[in-house]
Amino acid sequence: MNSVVLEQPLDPWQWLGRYEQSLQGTPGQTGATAVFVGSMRDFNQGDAVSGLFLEHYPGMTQCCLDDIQRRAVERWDLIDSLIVHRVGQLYPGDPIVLVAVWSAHRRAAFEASRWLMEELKSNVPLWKKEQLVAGSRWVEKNTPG
Amino acid sequence: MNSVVLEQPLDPWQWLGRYEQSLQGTPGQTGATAVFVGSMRDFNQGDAVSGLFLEHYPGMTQCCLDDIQRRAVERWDLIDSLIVHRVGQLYPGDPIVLVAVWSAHRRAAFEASRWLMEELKSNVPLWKKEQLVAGSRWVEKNTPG
Amino acid sequence: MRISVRFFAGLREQLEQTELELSLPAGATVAQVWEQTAKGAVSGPVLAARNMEYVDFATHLDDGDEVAFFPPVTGGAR
Amino acid sequence: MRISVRFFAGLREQLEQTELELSLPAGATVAQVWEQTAKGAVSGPVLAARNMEYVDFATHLDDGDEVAFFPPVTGGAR
Repeated sequence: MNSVVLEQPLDPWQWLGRYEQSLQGTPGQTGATAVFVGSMRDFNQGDAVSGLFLEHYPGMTQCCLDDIQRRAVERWDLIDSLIVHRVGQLYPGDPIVLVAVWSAHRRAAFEASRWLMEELKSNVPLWKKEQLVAGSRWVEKNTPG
Repeated sequence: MNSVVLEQPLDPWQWLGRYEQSLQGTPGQTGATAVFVGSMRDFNQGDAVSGLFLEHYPGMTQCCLDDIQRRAVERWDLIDSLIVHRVGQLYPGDPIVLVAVWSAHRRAAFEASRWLMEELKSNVPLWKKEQLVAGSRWVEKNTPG
Repeated sequence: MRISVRFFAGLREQLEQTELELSLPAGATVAQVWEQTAKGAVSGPVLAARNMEYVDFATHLDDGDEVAFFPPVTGGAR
Repeated sequence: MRISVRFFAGLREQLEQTELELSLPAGATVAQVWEQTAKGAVSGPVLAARNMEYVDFATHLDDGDEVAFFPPVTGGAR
């Protein structure tokens, strides 16, 4: 179980390949792996977006990621989980966040990955500032899940 | 959009890395990627399972994968989708199936990936024969989703 | 008319047969193919496909059709 | 008692301040820190954390606490 606040570019598939090699336990326990990757879009609320700065609150961001992960693992009895969230400067197409869960059965994996994304969006201290042609603006609302 | 019936070992993260490099369209359109990987467990219905043979109906299996994929892409207006399903001999820990969808927003990605897995389990001609200590048996029922 | 018949998975094993060719009168149905091949030797639910599409047993066949019989499918993951 | 105060995102920009130290009487609340620092200059919803945990504005503080104010969070993805 690991959650990471990352300042470098995020390659989700490379992270998953490396993480699975380090997984504890026998591989035959896991029946289901659900992964979600959120990426930066070049369009929001009708405007072209050329860049995004993700601000965070270093210690608290890490604590909150750890906390939602621990709650998901307990609630769905997950085998393992990995969360990696970018901070700093991003450009269209860049992965922002990777959420992965490993479980015995698929229902737990689907539900837990979706729940983690909703918790992450509403509870983890991260703020997006979009760079537009006409200056920049803070994103003030989340889209519904 | 691609669906593949695969007789060789499946490395889902390598497939995803390679497939994304070949993706059409601007990368800034995709906001969400949802992935599900189903793997072979070493335990089912109270028995240790040492191997699994996945039988298929070559042409029809391919058609049915294409069909559920096309329906998912239309229904959720997906940007792209990849399905890879193993056939042949598998061992505990081996990935059996990879389902990936790319969309503008996360709700479509979560819903479509889950729907694809349920359709795949109930409609695509694939049959599992488990190898146990005391011989082998056909799996006759799906687990609920 | 000529009909190719294929069996899969547990059904293939029960019938000890993978595929065969049948000669049937025009307008024969999937059910008639089933009666001539399974001979009451099979228990449990059976699905049918005609030319690789699911059909029900009342479907009429055409010359050259491929008919397949198999148990409920179990792909995907746990 | 000494309290460290931090501001993030749009709030940090509105107040033109990233962090500061305050001296307050024992038992002061988060709300008192807010009144002394934001000075009514801020519009919109504000969240507060004490030692990196969400708290409401009525929470009493201890010497050495770190208090943070920030707008609603917007991490994750579309």
